[in-house]
Order: sequence, then C-alpha cells, then structure tokens
Amino acid sequence: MSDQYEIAGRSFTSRLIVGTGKYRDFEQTREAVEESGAEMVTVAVRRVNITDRDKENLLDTLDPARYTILPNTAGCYTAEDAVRTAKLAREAGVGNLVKLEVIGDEKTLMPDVPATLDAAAELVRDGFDVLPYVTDDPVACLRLQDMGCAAVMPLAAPIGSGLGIRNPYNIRIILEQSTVPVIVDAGVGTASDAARVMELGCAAVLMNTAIAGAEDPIRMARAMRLAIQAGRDAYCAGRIGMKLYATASSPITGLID
Amino acid sequence: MSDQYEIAGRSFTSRLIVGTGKYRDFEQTREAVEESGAEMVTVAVRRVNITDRDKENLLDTLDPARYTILPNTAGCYTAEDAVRTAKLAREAGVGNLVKLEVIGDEKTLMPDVPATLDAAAELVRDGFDVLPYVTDDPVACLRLQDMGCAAVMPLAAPIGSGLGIRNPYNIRIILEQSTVPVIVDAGVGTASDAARVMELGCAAVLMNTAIAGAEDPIRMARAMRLAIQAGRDAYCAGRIGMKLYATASSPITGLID
Amino acid sequence: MSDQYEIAGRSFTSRLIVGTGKYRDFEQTREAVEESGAEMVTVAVRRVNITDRDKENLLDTLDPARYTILPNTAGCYTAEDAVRTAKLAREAGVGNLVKLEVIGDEKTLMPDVPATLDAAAELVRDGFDVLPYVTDDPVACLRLQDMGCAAVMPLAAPIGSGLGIRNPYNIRIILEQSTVPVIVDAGVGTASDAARVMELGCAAVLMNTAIAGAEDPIRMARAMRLAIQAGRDAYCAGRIGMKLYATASSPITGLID
Amino acid sequence: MSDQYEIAGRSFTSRLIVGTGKYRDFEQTREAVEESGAEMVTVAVRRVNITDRDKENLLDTLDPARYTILPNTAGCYTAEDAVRTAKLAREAGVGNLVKLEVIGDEKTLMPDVPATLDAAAELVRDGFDVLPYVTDDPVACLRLQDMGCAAVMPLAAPIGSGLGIRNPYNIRIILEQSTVPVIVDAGVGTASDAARVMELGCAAVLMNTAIAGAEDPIRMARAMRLAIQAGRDAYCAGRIGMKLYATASSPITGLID
Amino acid sequence: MKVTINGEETELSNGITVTALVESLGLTSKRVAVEINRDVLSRERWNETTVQDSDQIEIVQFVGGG
Amino acid sequence: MKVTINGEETELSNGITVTALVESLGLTSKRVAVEINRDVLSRERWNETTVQDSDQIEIVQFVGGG
Amino acid sequence: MKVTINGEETELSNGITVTALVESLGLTSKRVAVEINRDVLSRERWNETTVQDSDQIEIVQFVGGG
Amino acid sequence: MKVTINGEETELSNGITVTALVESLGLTSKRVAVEINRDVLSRERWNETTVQDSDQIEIVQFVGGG
Repeated sequence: MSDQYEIAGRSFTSRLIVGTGKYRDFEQTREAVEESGAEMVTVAVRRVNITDRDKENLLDTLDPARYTILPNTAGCYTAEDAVRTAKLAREAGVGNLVKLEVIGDEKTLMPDVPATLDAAAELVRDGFDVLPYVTDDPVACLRLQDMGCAAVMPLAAPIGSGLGIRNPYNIRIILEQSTVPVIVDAGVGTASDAARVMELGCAAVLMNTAIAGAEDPIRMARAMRLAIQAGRDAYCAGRIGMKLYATASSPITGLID
Repeated sequence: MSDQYEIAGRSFTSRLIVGTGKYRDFEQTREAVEESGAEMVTVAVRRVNITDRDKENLLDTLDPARYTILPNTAGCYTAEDAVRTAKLAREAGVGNLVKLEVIGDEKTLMPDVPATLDAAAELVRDGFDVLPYVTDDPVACLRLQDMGCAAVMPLAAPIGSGLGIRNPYNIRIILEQSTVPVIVDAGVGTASDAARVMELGCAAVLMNTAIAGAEDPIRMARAMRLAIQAGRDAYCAGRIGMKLYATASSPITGLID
Repeated sequence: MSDQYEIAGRSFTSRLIVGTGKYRDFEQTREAVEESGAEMVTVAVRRVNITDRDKENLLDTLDPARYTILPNTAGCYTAEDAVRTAKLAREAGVGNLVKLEVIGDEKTLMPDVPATLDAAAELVRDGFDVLPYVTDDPVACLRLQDMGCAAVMPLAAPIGSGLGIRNPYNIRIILEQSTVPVIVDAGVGTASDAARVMELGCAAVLMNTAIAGAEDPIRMARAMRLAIQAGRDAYCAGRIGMKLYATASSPITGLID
Repeated sequence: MSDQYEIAGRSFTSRLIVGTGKYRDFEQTREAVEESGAEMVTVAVRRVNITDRDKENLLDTLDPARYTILPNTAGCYTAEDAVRTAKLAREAGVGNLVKLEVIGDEKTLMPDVPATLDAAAELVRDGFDVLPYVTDDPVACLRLQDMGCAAVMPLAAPIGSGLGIRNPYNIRIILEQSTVPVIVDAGVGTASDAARVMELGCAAVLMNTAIAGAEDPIRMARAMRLAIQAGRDAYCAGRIGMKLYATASSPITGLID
Repeated sequence: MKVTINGEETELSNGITVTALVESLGLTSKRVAVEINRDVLSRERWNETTVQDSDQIEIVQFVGGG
Repeated sequence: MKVTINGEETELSNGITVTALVESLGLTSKRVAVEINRDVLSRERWNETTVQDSDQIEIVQFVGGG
Repeated sequence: MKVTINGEETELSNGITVTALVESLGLTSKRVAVEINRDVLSRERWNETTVQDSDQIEIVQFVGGG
Repeated sequence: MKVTINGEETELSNGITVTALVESLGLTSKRVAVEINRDVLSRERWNETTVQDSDQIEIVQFVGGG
C-alpha cells in the first residue's frame, strides 16, 4: 500500500525522521539510521575543529544522495543566531530545508515562541523550506503555517524527556487546523508513544534521544520503524470505537444446552 | 534476532494470537489471520447446523497443520459447561490446548473468577493445557499459575470495549509474580495499545474485535503485527528513562559566536 | 443541603469512613478522626496482650456512642478465619456491621475473591451487615450484592499504595449495576483522588493510610473531609461537559472598536 | 491555620478567583460568588448601552469595597486593544490590577503568546499589576515573570473546555522556575481538577465556566471552594508516596491462630 | 425412536450406531465431536455405541470465535 | 456636530464638555470610563475637555466576564 | 491444669469459669470477646462455662486498623 | 595579519583568499561553509574574497544532531 506524504514538494514513504546526535560513533549512527528506515535525517551545524581536522565527516557516513539532510539550528537562543546558522547550513550545500529551533531556556530546552516566529518569517522570506520545532501551541502553529512554513513540528514533551505525548488534545487541535504536515518532534520515549502520535493523524515523527539513548539503539531503531508503520496503518484502517463494555467476539447462537 | 516464547512446550515466534470471530466471511478471516502473522488462532465450539450442513468448515480455511488451534469456551456461564465444551473441543481433534472462559455477566462479559478457578482446576487435572481468560486480578492469576495453568490471560479491558490497557499497574504486579507466560486477552483497541502491552513485558497479546471490527481488518491486522513486534523490540532494547525535562540531542560545543 | 446515604438501615451524613491504624498514638487517632468528620470508623480485632494489659483501649478513645464502629477482618487469609474474627467482633458488643476482608497474597494484600464470596455468604446467613472489601471486579460485586451484602467496597488501588483510582471504568460499571451503596476502599492517596471517587457517583470513601501516613495527618484529615464534600457537591451540581475547545466566558458583544 | 498568599502586595486567604460571566442574572452571580468564598473576581470591560442605560451595573452587585476587582481584556486580539482596554478599566476606578488576555484564534480562544508578551511589557511599564493569561509555556511564563508581571496564569486547558489540567508536567516546570504566584486559569471542569491544581503547588485557581455552566452553579461554587481548600491542605499536609503495592493498615501482630 | 440432536427432536431407526448417525448426517469427514447425555463420546467408541431412545445428542464443530 | 459614541453616530451641540455629555447620558454616578479617538481620558480632564466634531468616543463599564 | 491463652501456655486452677478467668485478667470492664477451641463464647455463657484442661482460649479486643 | 577563526586568534599572511585559507586547512573537499564578520560567504565568492586583518571567520560543518 503506497502511502506517501510531502514536505516542500519532496515525497517521503518513511514517516520517521531521525536525529544523528548522541551515538557512540558514526558506525552506530549509520546502523541505527539504516535500521530506522528513515529517509530524512537531522544534523547540527558546528565549527570545524581547526586544530584537529582529520576526523571523518558525518556526511561521509550519511550520503546526502541517499538521505534528505535536515540541518537544525539547535543551540541557538536568538532568532538572529538561528538565521545565521540556517544560512551557513544552506551554504554547505545540502539544500534549503531547515529544522528551525530557537531555544528559550537552557534548563528545559523549551522553544522560544516569539523568537521562533521571527526567525521563521525571515527564513521563509529568504527562500528556505522551514520546519519549525515549537511548543504544542495551536496559535503558534497557525502563525507558522500562515507565514509559509513547510510543516509545523510541535513537541510531544521536552527534548530528551521521554515522557511521550503529554497533551494529545493540543495536537488534535493543531491537526484540525493545519493545512501543512504536522510532525511531532521531541519527547517520544518508546514505541507505543510513536504509534500513538501516528494514530492521532500526524504526518510523521522526529526523534533522536529515544533511539540513541536506548540500551540497544539498533533494536530501538527497528522498534520505532515498526511502531510508526503500525500507528499509521491503524490510523488508516479505522479503529473500533471505545465502549465502557462489551460485545462478544464468539457467536451467541449454537451453544450447547 | 530470534526471540521466541513457549506455551505448554510449544514454541512461538509471533506474539500475536488472533480470534476468528466477527469477520465478513472465511476468506476475510483467512486474509486477516495471514496478514497478522499469528501462529495461534482461537476458535469457538458450536453445534453443527443439522438442517443446513453444507457450509464450509472453518478449519478448511485455517489448516491446523499450519496454525495452532486454540478452542475457547466462550459463551459458557458455568464451570460445568466450560469443562464440557473443552472436552468436546479436544475430542474434535485439535489437541489439548484450551482458552478457558467462564463469563459472569452477559452485559459486560466480565469473567467469573471463582467459576474460572474451579473449571481450570478440573481441566488441568484432566490433562488440558489451560490458558485462562480472567480479570486483571493478581491473586486469581497466582492461583491459576499455582494449579498448573500453561499461562495466565488477564484482560486489558472488557471484551470488545477497545479501551486499551485500563490498569497497567495490575498487569505489572501480575508480571512480577508470574512464572508462566502472561498474555493480555481482550480490550485492546488499536496498535499503540498492543505495543504498550508488550512494553510492559507481557509474552503475547490475544485479540479479535480490534482487528475484525476495524473498517479495514486486513490493514489493522498488519498494524497489530507490526505494533507487537515494535513493542517487544522496545521492551528488549531498553527504553530511555523519563525526566521532567530535558537534555540536548545536539552537541553543545562548537557553536558559532 | 441535607444529602444522606444509608447502610443497613443506618443513615450517615459524612461520606468519609476512616481507619484507625498507623497513628502515632490514640490522641493523634482521636484528633484525626475528629478533623475528618467521619461518623463511621474501622477497627481491627486483635488478641489482648495478657502480660501487659494496662494500656488504654481504643474504644475509650473513640466512643461507640458517638461513632459507628466497623470492625474489620484484616489479616485473615481464609474465609474461616474471617468468619471467626467477625463473630468475635460482634461478641465484643459493637453491633453486627463488619468490614469483610480476606487477603489473597501477603505481598500485595489484594483480596481473594472466591474466599471473600464464601465468607460473605456465611456472614450474611449469620445475620451480619456485611461490607466486603474486594477487587474492582464487577462480577464479584454483583454476586456480593445479590447475596445480600449491605454495600460493596471495591478498591481504588492496592492498600496503602496511594495510587488513587486506577480503573475508573470498572468503578463506573459497578456503579451502573449496583442497588447497594458503592464505597471505594483502599488506594486513595490524596484529596483529589477522594474527590474524583465521589464525582463518579460513589456513596462514600474508606481510607486509612492516606491520612495516617501523611506528614501532617490532622491537616490531611481535614483535606479529605473537604475533598469528599467537594466531590459530592460537584457530582450533585452537574458538571459542565468536556469539549476539545472552547467557549468565551466574557460577552462577545460591546467590544470597543 | 492561616495560609495566605500575596499578589502585588495584596494578601488573599481564598485561593479561588472567580469570573462573573455566563450567569443567569446578577442575583445568581452574587450568590455564586458568595458561595465560592472568592475575594477576587474578574470582570469584563464593555461599551455602555447608550440606548438602554437603565440596567443595573455589575459593581452595584459586587461591591469593590468587599471584592478585589480584576478587570480582564477578554475579547482582545491585539496587544494594542488589550492595552487600551486595560487603561479604560483602570480609569473606571477599580485600581491597577488587570487580567491580561490576548486571544490568538477565535475558534479555540487560545492565547497569542507574542502579543501577550508585548502587551504585558507595555502595561508593566505603565504601572499596572499584570496577571497574564497564557498557554502552559514555561518559557513564556519565564519572560512574563522577568518583565515584572505580578503573577503568571497558565491555562489548564482551553477556556470553557472543562478538560481539567491537560499537562501537569508543564505546570510543574512552571512552578519550579517561578518566583511569582502561579495561578491556573481556564480549563478546570470539576472539583477534583481544582484540587489537583492546588496539590501541584499552585497559588490559586481562576475559573468561570466550570461554576456558571454547571446545572446548579451555587452548589458547584461551594464544591470549588471546598476542593481548593482540600487541595491546598493536601499539598501542605505532605501526601503519602506512591507504591505499586501495598502496606497493611491494621497491625500484623496479635492475630488469632 | 425419538432422540434430541442439537436441541431438535428427531426420529431415528432403532439400533443405529453413532458412526451411522454421523455418516447419515454427512459429517464423517468433518472435525466434529459428539456428546450423548452430557458425556463426551470419543471417536473410537462411535462404532460400538448405539443410540438409545430419548438420548440427548450434541454434535459440535469449530466456528469463528475470539 | 456629529460624533460617534460607542459605534453609533450621534448629534451633539457644539462645545459640550465630556462632563456634560456623561451627565446627559445619566452615567455621572456610574463607574464608567471614556476614551476619545483611542486615547483614554482621565476623569479629572472631563471638565476641561470639549467634544470635537467627528470625535470617536467610547464609554465603557464593567460587565460579567471570566 | 494447662490451657493456652492467646497462644501462650498458662496454668489455671481446675473448675475456673470464664467469668473468673476474665476477672483475674482484669478485663471484666473491657470490651473483649472470648473464643474457646475456635468457637465464640457469648458473654451470657461466661458464667456457666468452666475452662477445661488444654482448652485453646482466645481473648480479643479492638485495636487501630483500616 | 591577525584574524579570528572559529574563536581562535590566528596569524595569516596578507592578501590570502578564502579559497587559499580553506585549502590550507585541508577542507576544500569537505562540505563546509564560511562566514566572515557574521555574513555568510557563498562558495562562488571564496575566490574573489581576500581575508582582511582582524576578520572574524567562522568555518562550520555538519555533525550529529537531533
């Protein structure tokens, strides 16, 4: 069953987008990404270490010809820094997609909504396809969509918290109002969390810590791939309703006396 | 990664056990079971329709050589009827496995715990491999295990309710005390419910309505197969812990000034 | 607003029933019971310490003329011991009410459903007004009601766990089917738990550890008294419905241009 | 036990703040406010009806000498309108407190975070004691506190939704970081919701629809008064911890053989 | 003689064996089980067992169930 | 002259003060606030302030709200 | 003679009544109940009942419990 | 002349182009981006751009991130 979704004119079959941080080494990163089935991966932009330049480059491990590279602006606390970082990423030659992230508080790493809106507006004007990471704030998502972002990426819970989807009600409101793909980004902790996001009707899930931080990242990558297919299938298959109780699943005729 | 579990000396790779009730026809039953990847299927025991005997037999559709057949005692309201039904099923020649089900109330179809314990004791004495469907009652599960049942099958929620796992705390207590496989039977509504059951550490999940009652049973069968693999993988992979907040997944060194 | 409920012909205004265990001393017990506003208190039956008989008797502290005394059969693991304990309690001259408790497992202190049903039947025959503590098992509650128990007392969660009402769905089923008062016994942890029980429509709540185990038992006793009144009032007042969103509480006319 | 809290130098004993909208008439408003025990009430600012001026004024019903009047800027969709409305309210002579509310979407009535921050900054500069209604966004609450707001008022759920506290995790983060009172505003549906907010450690709760929209607003007003006292008491009393199971509340010595 | 099969009164010729009865119903090849007067009758005993007047006979098979 | 009061066009005599206007509307004793052309007018300045032709005037009070 | 009271072996003089036993233990005024050999003994029968050799006696009261 | 590259003061020969600088750092083949004094410098302009004294230069690449 072909069941693709589109971001900024690109089609994707896998609804799992994975981060590449926190892995033991590039080899483990490669294996986990492979096992996850992801077609899009996020990467960060950081200074080259001038004094020790020899270490392998991430994109030697993850071939941009195979994976859609989604640079992020992680670590930026102002709209200006986020915009500069996005422009550098584009200049490095992986296209004009960007995961916009403007952090408001270094303790919780929660997004700064006004700064995110400002940066998004400037990046959209500058021709970027902007995927903004933001709180599960329906109004903020509405603004981001109206200004031309390619998707909205509300969080399920704080980055790395593993709490799963804390407020499905907000996500449902966001889904109801959205004309662009809704991608849940951050907070997923385990497979059922990811399946649940898909069952709400989201287009995709973006995660990093849940896989990289597991005791066995490769197996968790597989778990997430399967969970997201499962959740998507369940959403499309039309689940049964909920009742306080009960209907027999065996026939009630033909019972012995 | 081979990861099997055993019931009464039989090994199973698939951790999804499916019922065969409520399907449109035998063909849909066959397709759904096929797509689910199940190796064990439940069936009911009912009177042959003497006046109209021609209709195809379920086991022509589901070859006992391929599937482990698990006859149930659905529809029985007394220990005696459940025992008679189990004996008839065994006599019909599909082995000595039985899903014991003694219903206590026709409105909610909740199990009758004392009658279930009585019937289980008699069936165990009579050489059956008993898989009892019961409430999520840790003491009842302890008794069933102590008397020699091959597994315990607490419910997630009432049969056909689709409410998912209502009381994970009881399931956790049951898992903690059990030396036989814990199979959650009844109440699962969608894929994430099934994944969550496996993440708790259960051996398997038994379901019927969630698949047969979906708008697209075949796709939901696939969703459940994937969800149970996902949940099992996540359980084995060792998920990240939960925190109120937050750890960066991108490096915090090398940021531009 | 007079809003009483009846158990075995006795009328009560307070819907909080408190245990008397785990307090620092009789004085703290007295104060906590006083502050709780309870009209019925549970007590346990234990051997007199023959070698040291001088210590004060609990009922010198809690005057049976003022409080309805509800002896329990705590610590009994068989129907027979529970019946013996109930008979001793009655002989001690505080009437024929009994909180029946037959424990099935000393680790979790969860009830033994079959033994509870057996003991209840015998005590009812013997003229007791039986208030059975039982799992949140709708069928068991139906049986207890049908055999003539004065109320049913399903647990919210295991004794002393403080987990609150783990499975409101079962409680709702029990309420739907019950013709006797439904009293939630055990598992409540804090005030909102107690309020929630009452909002479901239960007649009363029985608790001990939540009060006696708090850092400030006297203040928690007050919290519980208020919470139960609050929950009962909210139930009777008819709460607003739930919507995904939203209706303005200020008028939408007369706004300035 | 005296247990007051302060907002902008004013001390309050009641931790329930009530709105005055949606009541049948002023008399019902008066009774409900009376029963709620509230010391502070919110009011809206609207045009005088020039053509029909005779109808009674709300403040003839709610004497500002007795109640602290908290004018809101409900219905404003821009920072400018909110500021104008706040200034008009102050000019009408009830002091310089204002409940700042800038709505971002008329369908969900969710707050517009950037506009709320802008309006708050201007009102603080202009000498108002600002109580901003905002999403449960920890970063937004941090900004509002840092710019000098007298309190922060994150929502429990959308206005009038009655969903209760959707995301206690965010509220906990906000509590952890706040140096000003945290007042949960909007979304509470019933008594246990209000108790739960207080048990988290919030300073107060603001509600309107939950009371005015109940079938019996007067009784629900009482329920809320009691629930908030109960929740506060429980918070101060130090609740018991949560365990998967179980500790006996009756002594385990002195049992009969 | 009269017997009850699956709740319905039926006329059978005297001395008929269970094997013959099952055959006459065209169920020989099917996976069915037989109970007479609430006792299960194992397949091996079908041949030697003759149906008695007013026997209560149940003949069951497997159907879809959960 | 014509002014707009709370969104409705109204005819007023020239040179009328805000005090007089409020009085003519019977609102003197009431807790109301006045805004002219989007600027709040403090009560102290009602007396010295005369309404100008085509002024946009808002007169507000408190009503029930949440 | 030897009896067991609340699990402890005790020496009692022959022919002692339950009333006397309870009194000797200073429990007469207390709300206690007595069981002999697993049968509850109602207060009315304390007087007429004499303790027998090797009786198993339980004397209980109320204590704090939940 | 002195410039700052990725936060570290470095001595460079006058008139060096960005192309030459990147080459001297062995980064020509790598996917890197260059910013001078907070303005991104597109690859096409590396050749024509000579580093000026006390320029603030940032040279970045992609690393693992979420």
